[in-house]
Amino acid sequence: MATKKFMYLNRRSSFGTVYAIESLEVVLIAAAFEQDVSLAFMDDGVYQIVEGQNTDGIGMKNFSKTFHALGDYDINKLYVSKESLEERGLSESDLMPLVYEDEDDDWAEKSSVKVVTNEELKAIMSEQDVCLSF
Amino acid sequence: MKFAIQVNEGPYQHQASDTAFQFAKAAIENGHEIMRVFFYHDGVNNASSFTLPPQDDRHVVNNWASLNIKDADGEPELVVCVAAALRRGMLDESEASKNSIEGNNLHPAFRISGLGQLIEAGIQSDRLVVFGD
Amino acid sequence: MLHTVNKSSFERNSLQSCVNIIDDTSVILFIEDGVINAANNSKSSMIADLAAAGRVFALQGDVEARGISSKLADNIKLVDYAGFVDLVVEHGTAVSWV
Amino acid sequence: MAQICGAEVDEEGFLVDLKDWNKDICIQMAKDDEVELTEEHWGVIDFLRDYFEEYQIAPAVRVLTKAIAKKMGKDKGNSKYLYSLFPYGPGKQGCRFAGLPKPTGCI
Repeated sequence: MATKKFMYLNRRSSFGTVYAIESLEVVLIAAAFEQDVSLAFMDDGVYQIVEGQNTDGIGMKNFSKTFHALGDYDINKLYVSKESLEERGLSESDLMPLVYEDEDDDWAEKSSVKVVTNEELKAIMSEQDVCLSF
Repeated sequence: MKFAIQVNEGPYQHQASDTAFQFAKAAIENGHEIMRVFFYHDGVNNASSFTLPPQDDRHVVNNWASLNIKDADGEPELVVCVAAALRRGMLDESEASKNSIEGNNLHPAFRISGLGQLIEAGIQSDRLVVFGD
Repeated sequence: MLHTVNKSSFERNSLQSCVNIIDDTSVILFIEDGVINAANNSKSSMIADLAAAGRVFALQGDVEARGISSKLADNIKLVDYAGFVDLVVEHGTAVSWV
Repeated sequence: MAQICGAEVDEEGFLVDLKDWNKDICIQMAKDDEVELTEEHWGVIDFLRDYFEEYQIAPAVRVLTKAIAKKMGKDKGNSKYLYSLFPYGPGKQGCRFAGLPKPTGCI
């Protein structure tokens, strides 16, 4: 099967609507298709991977924990908009430490999260074959 | 050209499924192929055979059915995501009986399947276009 | 690339986010409530340069439905649904700013 | 609705309320399937429960085999081994015994 570049564009926060969790469900399934997968977090989407989410008070599933499994699924390109973080008074240190083990580098643990500027994101997006927006 | 379409919103609440339908219709009329329409999120509600709009309103579900989007074997290529559908009470006969629920509401022009069908559509089509909120 | 925007800038920041990362060869198509961005208003400067370069389109049916045909900003190109299909064919990957 | 050790299960034998899970239920489910639980079964069941607790999802079989290989050794990290323990599949039968949600059949 041909390999295409798939980008998942996440622009909404986690719990106000269903889009974030149903996006993650697609990503987990997509992993089985061995395509080139990357996730972009822009606008309020950056809140999806902020550290310290606790859903005990709202009776909903805390699926933020599931992002930690993405490395096992060989999904390790998570691009976060620097501008979106800054607008919201956030920085990289507010994000969950999401990692993967690099098969080509003696299974060294590496960060899956990369904070990128709009200019960098522009270049990454231009390379995509399919963009799924949530 | 071979198109795939993803519809993320239910009918009547949001214009997305109307726009997606008009797009699909125009594509077919201009000689293109719609290889699959994938209904996700509240978009699964586009497949309800229980839909009864007033007579002076468009019938979104029948509109989709009228496009007659099928594969070479005659299987519907209006595909409803199973996980999203079960969450929202959209069932075909087999899901209903599997879960001991009486009645089912999936319009026969549609079929229920997994999210893999969306990824596959992205791989096999020339263009995938998303319609949503 | 073809970027579709279906939200008014008075309601959401979709257009701003799109404009922030659109590359030099891509075009924008306004659909649904996104056509409000095609009207001449206090936010029109966001797209003035792109429109002047012939890179901003609006879906005619949505423009007419919202009664803004006579109020369009400069250099907006109108397309019907067949024109929408042509834009997707011509510009490759479609990005929806939903 | 059918019950196992007082806990409700659905038509396919999955727990209706995941919080009901305990070892007795697990043992009874295995008995009904004519599977005798060994230390090796418990190794996988504990792993599945820990994984779900940590990540809020049941691992895909491919991810499960990789993780088992890492934790319990290469000879065990393959689907042949997992199917020898759970003849109806580690995803379906293993998750049912472990009190994880029913897979949504999303592929």
